[in-house]
Amino acid sequence: MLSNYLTLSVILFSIGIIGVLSRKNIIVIYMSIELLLNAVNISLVAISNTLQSNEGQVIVLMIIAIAAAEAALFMALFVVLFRNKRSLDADIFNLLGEKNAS
Amino acid sequence: MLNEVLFYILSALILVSALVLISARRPIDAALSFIVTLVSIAALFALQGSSFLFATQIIIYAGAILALILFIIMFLNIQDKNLPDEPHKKRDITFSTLAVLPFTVVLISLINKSPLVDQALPYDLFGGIKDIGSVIFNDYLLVFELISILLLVSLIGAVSLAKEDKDVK
Amino acid sequence: MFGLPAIIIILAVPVFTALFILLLGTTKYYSKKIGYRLTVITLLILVYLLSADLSTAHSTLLFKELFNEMLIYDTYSTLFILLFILGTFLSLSIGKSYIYKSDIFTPESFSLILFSLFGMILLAMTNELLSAFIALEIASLSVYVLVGIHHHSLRASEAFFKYLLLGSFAGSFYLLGLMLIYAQVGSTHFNQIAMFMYTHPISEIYLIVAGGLLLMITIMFKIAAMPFGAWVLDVYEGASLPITAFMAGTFKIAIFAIALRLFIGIFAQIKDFYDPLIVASAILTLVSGSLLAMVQTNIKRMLAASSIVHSGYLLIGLSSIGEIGTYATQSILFYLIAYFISATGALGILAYISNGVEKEISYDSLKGLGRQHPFLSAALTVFMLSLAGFPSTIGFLGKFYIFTSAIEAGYTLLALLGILAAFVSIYYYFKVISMLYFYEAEGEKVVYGEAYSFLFIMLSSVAVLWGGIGTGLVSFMPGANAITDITHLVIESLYIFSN
Amino acid sequence: MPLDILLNILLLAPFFSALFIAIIALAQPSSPKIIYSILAIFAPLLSAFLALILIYENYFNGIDIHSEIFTWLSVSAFHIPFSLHLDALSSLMLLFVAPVGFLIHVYALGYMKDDSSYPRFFALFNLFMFFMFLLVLGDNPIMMFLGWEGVGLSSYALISFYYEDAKNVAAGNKAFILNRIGDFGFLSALMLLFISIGEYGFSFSTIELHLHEMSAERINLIAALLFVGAMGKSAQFPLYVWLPDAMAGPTPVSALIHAATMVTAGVYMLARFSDLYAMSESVSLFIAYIGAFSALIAALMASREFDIKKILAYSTMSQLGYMFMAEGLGAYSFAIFHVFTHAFFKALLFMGAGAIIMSLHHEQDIRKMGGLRKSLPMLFIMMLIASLSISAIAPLNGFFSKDAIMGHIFASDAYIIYGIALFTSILTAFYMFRMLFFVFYGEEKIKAVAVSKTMIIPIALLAVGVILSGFLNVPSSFGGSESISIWLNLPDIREFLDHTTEFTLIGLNTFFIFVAIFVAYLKYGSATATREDVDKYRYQKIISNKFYIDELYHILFVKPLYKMSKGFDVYINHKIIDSSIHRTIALYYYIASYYRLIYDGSVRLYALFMVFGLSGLFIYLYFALEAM
Repeated sequence: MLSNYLTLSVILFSIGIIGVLSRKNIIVIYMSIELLLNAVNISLVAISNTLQSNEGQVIVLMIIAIAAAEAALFMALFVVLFRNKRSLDADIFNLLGEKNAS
Repeated sequence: MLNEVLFYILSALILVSALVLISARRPIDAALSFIVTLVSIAALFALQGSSFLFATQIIIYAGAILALILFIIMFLNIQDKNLPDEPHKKRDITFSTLAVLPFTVVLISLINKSPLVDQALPYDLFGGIKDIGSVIFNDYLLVFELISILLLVSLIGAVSLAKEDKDVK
Repeated sequence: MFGLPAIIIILAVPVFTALFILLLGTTKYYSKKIGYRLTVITLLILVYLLSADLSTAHSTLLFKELFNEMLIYDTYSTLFILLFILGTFLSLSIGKSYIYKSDIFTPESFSLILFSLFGMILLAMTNELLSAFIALEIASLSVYVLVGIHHHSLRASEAFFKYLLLGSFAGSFYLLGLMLIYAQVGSTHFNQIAMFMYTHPISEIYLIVAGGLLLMITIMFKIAAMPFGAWVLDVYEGASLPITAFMAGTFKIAIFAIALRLFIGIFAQIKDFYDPLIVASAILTLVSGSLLAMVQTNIKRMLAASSIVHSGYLLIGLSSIGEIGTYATQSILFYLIAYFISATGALGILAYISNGVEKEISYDSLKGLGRQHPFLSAALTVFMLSLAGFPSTIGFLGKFYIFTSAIEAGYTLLALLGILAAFVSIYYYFKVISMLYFYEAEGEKVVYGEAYSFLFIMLSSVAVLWGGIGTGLVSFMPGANAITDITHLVIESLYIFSN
Repeated sequence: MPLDILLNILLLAPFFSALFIAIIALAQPSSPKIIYSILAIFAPLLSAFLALILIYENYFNGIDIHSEIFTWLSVSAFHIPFSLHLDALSSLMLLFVAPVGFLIHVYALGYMKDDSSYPRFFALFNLFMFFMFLLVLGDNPIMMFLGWEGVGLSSYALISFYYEDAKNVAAGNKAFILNRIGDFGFLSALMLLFISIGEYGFSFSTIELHLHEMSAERINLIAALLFVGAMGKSAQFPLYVWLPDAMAGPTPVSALIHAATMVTAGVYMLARFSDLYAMSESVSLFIAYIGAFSALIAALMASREFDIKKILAYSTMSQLGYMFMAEGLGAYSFAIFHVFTHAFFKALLFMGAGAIIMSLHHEQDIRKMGGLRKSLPMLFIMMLIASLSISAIAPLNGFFSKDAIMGHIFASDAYIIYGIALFTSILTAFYMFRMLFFVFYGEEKIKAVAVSKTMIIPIALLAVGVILSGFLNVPSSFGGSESISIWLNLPDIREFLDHTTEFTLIGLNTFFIFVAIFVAYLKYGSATATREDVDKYRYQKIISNKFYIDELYHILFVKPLYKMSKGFDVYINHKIIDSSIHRTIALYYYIASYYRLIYDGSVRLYALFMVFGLSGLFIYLYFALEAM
């Protein structure tokens, strides 16, 4: 049933959000964001299947491409951050916050 | 019926591996469990008969993107000592779950209230490469073109960010 | 087919120039001067081609068959595209001084600016959810990279990190929303979604309501509405000044291009649902923006915080749309125009003063500037007055329209809060003015270069005043009333049934 | 070019001239003077030229020119256009404002040539011209008010022009504050007017159409409040005390704009609202009495004054009194005609006085002057012409306008007013010739320096104007056609005297005037005259001290106000308002200093806020949908 797929999507999406919120390691955060996109994909394919139209699958394809585009930037980000601070801890990058503003 | 059972097995796999992903200490472990998630999702696609997406998911996601992640992890040579200390990980996970819970619960209840609830999936074989291709090039040509520019932009961005500058002056 | 050749050129030229600069950048013939000039000339050509289409209300589906009715070219999009191009042009022109002196502007950055412009242009024209998202992503990704292009600077890379991470996070909500809407409607075209909602009772469109909410989250993230806009201060501070001006002035308008189309077009019927949320967000945004702006010592951060407050004003306008329709929309459009000139000008002056060096500009460093550089200080004063909403500047008219539309819509208390926020804003904007005029200079008089940048600073400050007095004395220089006329046409064009 | 464009140019030329002068002076303080001179002179020349063209069109072709420049304010029903309108009344005003303004500019080139604040002066001066045009040409009371305030502002700046001296700044403040009192009346009247009939539109013509919809009481109230405004601007009793002090400005150019141009704004305003005043007889009569009283006390004070500029200032006030008498008794076109003639001879007198002051090294006390008849013969002749004109000797212009007013007063059976007017007229001749004899007769005390040509030529041109301009409105008793009165077409009350009475009155008046001149000659001009004017009697002392009005004001208003303000300052301002503002700011800072902590730069925290927002939205959604 379609609702099962949608529910699975939502739960997976929530897990992704939890990953983004609770982890400090930027690579894990990134993978959690990928999880969000995959959660959306699951449902889109299911919907496309129920509607018997291929549009949903095309959207999935496009989302995969978007994920790839973001992936490229994230890879660059890892390189830049690691080169600067030898660490991928999200919490040590707080030079700009109010704490240091004045 | 078999489809239903398979769906539940795959869902369980997806969710468990996702949970492992977000709680693993070392990124390499997370990446490996992410592969499980992605492959399970691909299997879910296959279950619904969309053969092309099954292949794409395996090739691009599990293959390319994850390979990239692993490559980066290796390339940066992240040691255990470079990993952040996360003494409050369990607490953080609990609190974030509480923060997200309203969203999850409300959205699931809405889904179950909507008329989509009892639509069954036909589980036919559909979404072959030919069908998808014709939809892309008939209906989604604009999006397809835009995607190419998006990829170009991210390519330029990634290169200009990650390169060691010799010529920037 | 109205203005069709021009719009094809407008779609194609930025991409081709971007690619050309990129390729040229790999050869020895490239120099920063060439890259800059190519970009600016491209923008000028685009302005020339487009401006004629602003005089009538028109609406055409672009390449209806080929693109499956996904692109719509109407006066609405014309106005926004023109604003994007002008905004980019103004940011670059005022920032010329900075760009020439600093060494972070590679050929890639020019082409990324053009790509970002291209994304925004499509965003204003798109008529479908997925292409809107991709257009938004093109613009956003370019801006992410532009923020972090100075990748040896810790600040820039940290800003890039935060923006990219939170931006992708927010973007996934959009996709979830898209999925929910697609699940219910079976299509992602705006028209079909609107049609679906028109033909179905409210109980059957729960998922669309939820999906719309998720789309709204992404929009609110991008316009820095609280609680989704916490990134703004850090990212604006980390980016180099011309890019900050570009983000604050131009990119923010682009988000409104899609937001207004969504709220006037698709979600008009269920906007009552969203109104309390927008109001709540507006209140939160105004309050936290004001609080943050007041305690800043770094002027760039102060402007970033105050840009949150301006988003709050715009949200007030957005919440009024449901009740009184076109007047509120007009007031938002007017406010956007007012804000874009003032903010670009103010940040541009900072770029001009900082002289291409990444240094913090605190209040103290402006001391005595009024005596050393009377014209520059006068221009900065004008921008500050306009941002604070003082009469006889364009910012005053903008606020005036926003607040009156809120009062007409029945949000009197909200309008009062807005006025209160404007009152508080006098505190931090006038602090700048007082630094300019009431203190003795501490350092030597610095000679700033690039008369070209200076010229555009002066021109935009004159525009701010001219727009505020609002006059048609000289027929070829449109004032405030001309802007009002244009906004009228723009809204009219949204209701033209396009074939 | 279309006429409305010309009208716009006429209005804007001085504005842009002022703007450019200011910009150049700021950007390049060392620019050569000639640039300013060209800029300063070109705009009024253009305006004067255009004014003549437009007035020609209006007079001969009967074209009313309307120019809607832009919509100033438009909030739902509230619609105020920024538009200009040139009809007969404003044409007549333009006819002297523009050319006289231009001549003053030329004169000022000579007068200010050694001043270090040359550009500031001309920027302000051109700004003044702009606002004066706006006042005269505005199509609705709001625009008129804008010009009204604008002339007040620029004249304030001009009075305090030499701000190094605290006395001048005080004079400027005095003028500004007293004008504000008047403005308060004006503004209240406008608000009342707007509330009553504003929904039909607010141009003068629509107001006129809907006047009858208001109750008589309201019309009276509006008329009275408007007159309060006119009192302030036109220096009538009791709001006149600023005018003599305003002579502190750059001698005598700013004095001239106050006395010859700006102060007539009140008269013009009453004429603009003549339909309203025609409906309000009691207020009109009150105006006539105020005018008569002001004319009388001003003439009395002038006869005991020794500062040449102040004498002229009082005479202005006195002449304005005549205009208000005329308006109060319903002779609007005569009043406006007197404004017109007055501008010429008063401008001539002020320019002459300025030239004298200049040639005597800034000496203003007439007791220290004397015998200038020989060294400055040209100036003497011209001053004589102007003095004869202000004393209403035929056939100079002052005769025609003043005589028309006097005749009208007599014909309206207002004999008390007529008595005052006649007495004032005699006094006028006396004090004018007193001044003339002091300055030009007797022995030369200070050696006069020759006057520059740029100053003499405008004076000579004005003298021609004084001689000729009276013939524009020759009354019917002299075989004229009263063409100006017909052109203006104001709601005049026409009272006709038979010719014998009229000629008797004129003869009587003229006879007394000659007697007064003769007395003045005996006292101050003849070889045996003592030329001393000490206060022998008590009444003289009272007059010399200006009836102690200033002192009275000081005790009645200034002191209590000062004490009250001081009390406010200490108790309310410092103790309550200031400290509460400081406390609010401190509280705000306190809150902000904690609030900012949550923006500590951690990206996860920012993401958490977003998720809070997300969950909040969905909780709301749940309840909202439940409630459906």
